[in-house]
Amino acid sequence: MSFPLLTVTTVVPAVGAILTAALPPATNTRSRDRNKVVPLAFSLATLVLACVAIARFQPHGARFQLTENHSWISQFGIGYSVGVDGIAVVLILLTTVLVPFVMLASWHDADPVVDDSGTFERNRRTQGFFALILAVEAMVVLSFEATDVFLFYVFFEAMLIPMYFLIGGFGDRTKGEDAKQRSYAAVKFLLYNLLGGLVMLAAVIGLYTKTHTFDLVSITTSLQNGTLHFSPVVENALFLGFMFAFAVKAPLWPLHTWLPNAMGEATAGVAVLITAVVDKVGTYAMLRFCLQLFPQASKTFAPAILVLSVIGIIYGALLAVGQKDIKRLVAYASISHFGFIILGIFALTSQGQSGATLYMVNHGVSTAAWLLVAGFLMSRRGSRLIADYGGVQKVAPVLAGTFLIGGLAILSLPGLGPFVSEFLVLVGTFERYPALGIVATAGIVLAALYVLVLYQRTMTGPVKPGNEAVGDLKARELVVVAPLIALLLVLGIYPKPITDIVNPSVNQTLSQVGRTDPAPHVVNAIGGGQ
Amino acid sequence: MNPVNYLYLAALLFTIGAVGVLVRRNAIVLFMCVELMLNACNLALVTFSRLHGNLDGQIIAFFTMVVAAAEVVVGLAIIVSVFRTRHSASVDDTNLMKL
Amino acid sequence: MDNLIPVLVAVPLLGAALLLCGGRRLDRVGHLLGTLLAFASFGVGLALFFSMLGRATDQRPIHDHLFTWIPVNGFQAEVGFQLDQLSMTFVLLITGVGSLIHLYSIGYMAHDEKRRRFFGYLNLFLAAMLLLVLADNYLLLYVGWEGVGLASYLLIGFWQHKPSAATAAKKAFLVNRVGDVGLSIAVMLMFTTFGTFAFTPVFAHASQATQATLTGIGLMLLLAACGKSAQVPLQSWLGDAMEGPTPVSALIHAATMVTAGVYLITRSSAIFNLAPTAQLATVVVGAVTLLFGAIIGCAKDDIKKALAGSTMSQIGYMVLAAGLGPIGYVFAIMHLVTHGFFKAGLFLGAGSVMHGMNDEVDMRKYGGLRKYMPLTFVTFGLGYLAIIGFPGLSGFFSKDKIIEAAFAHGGTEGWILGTCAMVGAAVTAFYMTRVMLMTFFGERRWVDDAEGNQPHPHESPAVMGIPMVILAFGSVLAGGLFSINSSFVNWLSPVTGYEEGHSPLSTTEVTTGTMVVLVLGVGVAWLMYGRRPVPAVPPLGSLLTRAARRDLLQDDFNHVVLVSGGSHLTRFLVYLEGRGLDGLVNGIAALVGGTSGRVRRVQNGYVRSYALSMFGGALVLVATTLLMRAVA
Amino acid sequence: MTGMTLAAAIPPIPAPHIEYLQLSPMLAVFGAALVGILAEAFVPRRHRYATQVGIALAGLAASFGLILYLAQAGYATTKADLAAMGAVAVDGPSLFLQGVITLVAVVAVLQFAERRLEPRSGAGAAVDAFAPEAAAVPGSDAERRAATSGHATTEIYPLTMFAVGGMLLFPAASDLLTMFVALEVFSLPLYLMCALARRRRLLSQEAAVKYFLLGAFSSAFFLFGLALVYGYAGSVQFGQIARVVEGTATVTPALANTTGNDALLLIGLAMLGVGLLFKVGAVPFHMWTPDVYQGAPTPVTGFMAAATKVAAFGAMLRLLYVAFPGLAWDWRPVLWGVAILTMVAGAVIAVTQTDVKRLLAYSSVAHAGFILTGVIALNQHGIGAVLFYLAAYSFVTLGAFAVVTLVRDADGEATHLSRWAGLGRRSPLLAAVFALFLLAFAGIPLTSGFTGKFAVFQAAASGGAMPLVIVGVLSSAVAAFFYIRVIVLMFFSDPRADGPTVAVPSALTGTAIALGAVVTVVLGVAPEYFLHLANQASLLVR
Repeated sequence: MSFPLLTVTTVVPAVGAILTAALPPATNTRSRDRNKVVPLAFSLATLVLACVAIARFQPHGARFQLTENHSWISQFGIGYSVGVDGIAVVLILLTTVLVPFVMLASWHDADPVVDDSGTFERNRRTQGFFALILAVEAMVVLSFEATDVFLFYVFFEAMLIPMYFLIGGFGDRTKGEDAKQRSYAAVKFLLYNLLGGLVMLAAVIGLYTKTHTFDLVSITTSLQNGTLHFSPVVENALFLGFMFAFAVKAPLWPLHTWLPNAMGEATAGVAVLITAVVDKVGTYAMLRFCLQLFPQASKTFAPAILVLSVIGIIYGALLAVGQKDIKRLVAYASISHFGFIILGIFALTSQGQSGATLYMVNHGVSTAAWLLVAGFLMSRRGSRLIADYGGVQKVAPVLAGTFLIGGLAILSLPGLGPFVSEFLVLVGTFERYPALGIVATAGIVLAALYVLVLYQRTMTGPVKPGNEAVGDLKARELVVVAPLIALLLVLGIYPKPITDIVNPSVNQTLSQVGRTDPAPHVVNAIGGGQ
Repeated sequence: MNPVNYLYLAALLFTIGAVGVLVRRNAIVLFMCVELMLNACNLALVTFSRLHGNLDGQIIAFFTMVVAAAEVVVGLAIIVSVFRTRHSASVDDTNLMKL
Repeated sequence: MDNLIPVLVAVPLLGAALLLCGGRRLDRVGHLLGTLLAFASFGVGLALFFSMLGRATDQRPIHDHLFTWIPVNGFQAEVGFQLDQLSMTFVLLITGVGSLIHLYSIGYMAHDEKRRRFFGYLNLFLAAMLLLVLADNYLLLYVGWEGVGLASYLLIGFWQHKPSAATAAKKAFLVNRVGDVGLSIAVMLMFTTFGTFAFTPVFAHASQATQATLTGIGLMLLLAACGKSAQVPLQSWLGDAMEGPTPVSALIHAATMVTAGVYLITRSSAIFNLAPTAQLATVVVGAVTLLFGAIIGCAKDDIKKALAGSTMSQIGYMVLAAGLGPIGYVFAIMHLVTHGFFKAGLFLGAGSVMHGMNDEVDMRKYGGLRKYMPLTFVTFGLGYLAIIGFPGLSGFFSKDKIIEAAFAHGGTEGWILGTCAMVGAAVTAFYMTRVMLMTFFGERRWVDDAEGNQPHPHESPAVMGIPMVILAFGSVLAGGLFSINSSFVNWLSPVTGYEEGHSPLSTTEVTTGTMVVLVLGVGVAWLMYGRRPVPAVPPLGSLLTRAARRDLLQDDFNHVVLVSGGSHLTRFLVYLEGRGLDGLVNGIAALVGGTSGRVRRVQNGYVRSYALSMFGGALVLVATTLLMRAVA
Repeated sequence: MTGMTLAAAIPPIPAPHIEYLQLSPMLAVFGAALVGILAEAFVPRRHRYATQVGIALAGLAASFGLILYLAQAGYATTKADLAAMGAVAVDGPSLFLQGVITLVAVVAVLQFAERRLEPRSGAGAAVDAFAPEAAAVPGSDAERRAATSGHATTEIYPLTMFAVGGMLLFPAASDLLTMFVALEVFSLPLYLMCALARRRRLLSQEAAVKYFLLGAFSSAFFLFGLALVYGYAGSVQFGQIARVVEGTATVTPALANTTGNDALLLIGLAMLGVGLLFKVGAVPFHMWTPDVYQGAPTPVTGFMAAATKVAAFGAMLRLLYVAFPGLAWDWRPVLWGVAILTMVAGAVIAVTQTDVKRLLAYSSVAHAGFILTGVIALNQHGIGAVLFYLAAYSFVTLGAFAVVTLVRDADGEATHLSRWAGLGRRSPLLAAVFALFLLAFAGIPLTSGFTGKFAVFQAAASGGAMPLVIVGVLSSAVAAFFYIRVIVLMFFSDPRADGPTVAVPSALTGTAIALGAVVTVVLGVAPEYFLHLANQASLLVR
């Protein structure tokens, strides 16, 4: 019984959430900052644990490592079994890296109101905010670790609740109509994902009636050695049940409409949490569960899903161009990017899937960088409308510069992380479906369009009235942005460490699905087509 | 005379009682209709008991009467208190709660 | 010695990093640092050049593999450099001209408070451009390719507070993106075909690929080249790119970046040689563009835009040459280099003029400047003579070779292409003469600028003058040097391959031809702008002129079809999103709510109706139970 | 009742053999009830409250202890058998459900005993949620006098005991007559208890009338069904009925002529079904639920909603699984229909409700549908799942209604949803607990509601009722909508100036709510033990 590293990695933030929630309400600035430093410390501790995990991970070792298996609800063959493969461990690292930045970025988003006499509004708003973030982190990490379908499902669903309160409870501090909008967005988020989850529940139950266990490993092995076999009808039905839930979460066109509302109404930090962390669970689950549990069905439905995701790429980008609201623009951009990720997953080539995994990481980091800077800008003006901004680069050059870099990452400029993943995805798709690959490539032009248009409208030109007072980035904000940008550069110039971790897992997944990369038409110039 | 006819009669009574419940307004009458249904059941039980030639049916009938009596006690208590409040025994007046 | 190659790229990159992240504390030394580093990398370039000369021809290309960039199973992207004669040529051009323009900019940007950033961008450009020409595989080339795009975006939009500049920058980046799509598709095609996209193996196995594939790759590469090198149909951005500071126009939009397309095609000679269709497309693009650009050049009154048109047209020549195959590659590159010298010189001259005229760009407000800025006049004049192909100057050698090669292409095509090239030469002579006359000759037509202060034309400081002089020397001598016992051909042919073209016309005939059209062009120009005074306000002019003033309506086309069409599409989609997808969902919700509201009414509060529902339920229950038995 | 023919000569009457030990849990409760009545008669008024609460709790505690003892002694598994001449089955399901019911009753009694919420009477006496003098006409001087003098209807406790006794017997009843009697024994006191609200007495009385009339109506159906089945089988003992249905019983010539007639059997079964479906509140026999739940005093509603469902479903399981397994092919399709109708109607109608208690009523209807899917499963898992679901559900319900009693304004509880706006800002803790209960109702993972739902759906699926599962899943999506709506209202809408106050309860209600919350979380996070228990207890004796 070795040290239960993975369990600890998810328990630490959970405990942190509880402790934070239990902290007494702030009465002065010191106690207020204490209420924020404690959760931050916990998130950093989690990050350390994640680093240990990735250090302990042997890329060419067993399929799942650092595993722990305990019986949970034996009646239904439900176990508490966790373990990570290359994909999971990388995504856990991403999550744990992003959460501290999100916390720092939304440092003042939930501060208690201080009236004129300097007395603090006595409530646990601040603690609640950070506790919820930690709770989400814990659940996300656990759902990345879970190798038991039921365990995954439980936290896949449960994480909706804290997210729901984060979206609905902590938007921009405005009453009245905006508050209504916000709770509408929160409800929409919850209902969409709950519906998806419930459909998945039916599929989960259906799966159990066939397998009588929820343990991913044993199911896949018995699928491999033929002791377990789904009839095509059953397999397709179950696949669709799972896929529906993940496609809502991811989100895949046309199930995406909750995302713009949610991201538009939430604070920038929470929006990042949604798109960069929580939604990744959906795409990850496609890789982990859809492909491994239902290889045949995955192959059957792959073309349809690919078409949807290509539509999503173009559609999302076009709508992003048409937005008037910065956060909604970012949301549609994300929809377009999720299109790429799903494209890579279901192209069923090693380039595609490694690219998709990398893409999840890069999209997380780049969106964080872009949206958080945008958030800093919006927090200065308290407006989300593009039209309210203009000529900011004159008054806040550093802010403008970082915003541009974030944007360039979003449009996947070579040298920055996203380029690598996007190109891998495109190549991976092109190998098998050239037409789709070419259409998807058009997405990179549109990406340039919405990024540069946004930059031009907000940052360039003469300083628009109202923006004269916009200050440049403060120290705290630089601490948030600088590392993210550095990370983008590293990911863009030397992604090898990550690909080395990811590749073996991807190959195993593909071999489970029973797909191999198409060999080059001409004999491979560098010694045989892998 | 064929005992089966008693069954038909019982069914008839039961139906009359049920329909009575549906058509009458006065709570007391409603309640009497329910009693009629119970008695229809008794008749059926006794008949079956006769058919089977065992006593169970008749014994059950006695139980039913007791239960019916108890029901009367409770029922009248409630209906009377309502009557005293509203000065009407029409069940259609008691519809504050709806939808 | 070889491991100096990364240093070439690293030095300016370091400069960019320092200057952009350094913050205000570097403001006072930033420009010097940037220039220094540019020269440093030029020095490294020279060192490498001489060590290359020291080696036997077949020993000259050297490779330097740095590290594995993206390893995914079959997909192995490496970061490795390849320095052969072709890239060497570019290295020297880029770093050489680049350094000079850095030097020039010290003076030109002296009064700009964001000068440090400007030099940062310039260094960034150098690094990206060097990466582009040094990469030993297409993906790494793609990095440099987009890198120069970024630098160009930043520099065109350097004066971001000017909306026009911001727009121009965005336009340039977007149009280039369209080209980039071509490049990335080409790379994908290579990967699926050869399992790799490194130069050596791809070229080695090109012959095994199907004709269709090769044509596809070729056309995609051509599309990329069109984007970067402002060839029809993707040329529209170059004119607007003149919004950038003049040194930028000189370095990026005349001497180096815009010629990257030519480099790409020449580099991919192995593929183009096997794909005649792609080659045909290339020559057509080249021919069309050289006329297109020339015509635009004739109509523009903005000195920089006129020069931009000329650049477009000159690159058209190069592309044409490159499309001709082995008989053309060498001359494409040769013209590229010479053009690098004289066009850079011309732009610097223009910049110097503007510098003296309160940044006035309208040539109709110049006139008679030769007295006030003699040095500029002389250098500009030499560049002018070079570009129109005055015998003995650079342009004469390089351009004539291309015209010859065009004829040598053979058949009707050859005649058509040759004629186009000839006509192009005539028009070139015309519009360059026009520029010359309107700027430096005739009477002064100066007007006060917006602030109402009188322009005081004066010679630019030495720091600006020296580069102009050096470049003038280049424009005069380069061509000659290259042609002395065809040294340039021998230098480059091992990489690009070279065959003697068999022109239906002899060299002398071609030369005479060019001379005739040259004189013709100059003459007409003199008649129109030399003899009569130039009207300060442009006359309406012919239909063609008006069209040419509007870049031959390219932008209008883009606007109508792409811009407004696109915006309509997006607006429609936004509407659809709200009404369609969301509407559907909300509709379902409303439906449930409505049903609920209606069903609720059954709960009407009457005991008897409750009883009724029970009774009915009982009946249904009984009935169905019996029915089940009946059915079963 | 052993059958004896008239023809036989008069033999000595055999004394029936009664297993008092197995019946002791029920006897304890009934005993408590009787003692309670005596106390009502002899104990002076000012001591009655304490005495009655004491007696009730004592009786329940004793009963629960005995149940535990019986379970320990193996009467749930190995020694499970029929008692009292086959009238009562003492087996796993009985003991499990009886245990649940007694616990529910304990919590309910605690709430009945709550006297901190209502303002003190004129005489300064603390009063509870029940009418000072049920007989007095609302608004009359008599009532006012009774109110000021601080009278209390302490009869509520003996009534509760009788109801509980009946409920204990109901799921254990092993012949139709006992079942009928048990049904009436627990129904009649409930009718009365509904009428005893201190505030809004008109509503309370109306609820009582409706509940009573419809209840009597339904029990008439039940009785007629009983008669018909007796006519078919010649016996009301489940085992015997089952044997006759299967045709394994020795058919006397007397039986032969009726046994041939399946119509009797089927109609009888259907009518028995009506009686039971009415009690569980399944569509279309549900229409009493909202009105009664709204009108009855909230503590009673909680008790009713929780305990009645438990008892009724227990009885249904026994009836269908023990007496009529042979007819599964006849009743399953019908129940399919009822289950689907119940789930969908319950969820859909609830969407537009504006009163908390009515909302919970409709949600209970929907839940009846979910439980039915487990009943339909017709396998071991099904029984275990239903048992577990009932346990989980009853505590959530109790907790939810207990919370409702705390949100009050000038004229009693503020049950209109609009009054709950911004409760989360006012008293976050209470709102959070209520949110927890709502999430459990909605079946969000890590709450007992989810585990239960998963269990029944899983059973149904393995029983080949996948379509039911899908309908259930979709309707719970609809249901989720209105639970969420309440949460939104509590947390995201601004509190109203004239909003209700949240009364600070005494330890009694506090315990009730806390217990509800704890059970909800424990059954959600670590259900293993309890599922095990339920599965072990899922063996019905015949």
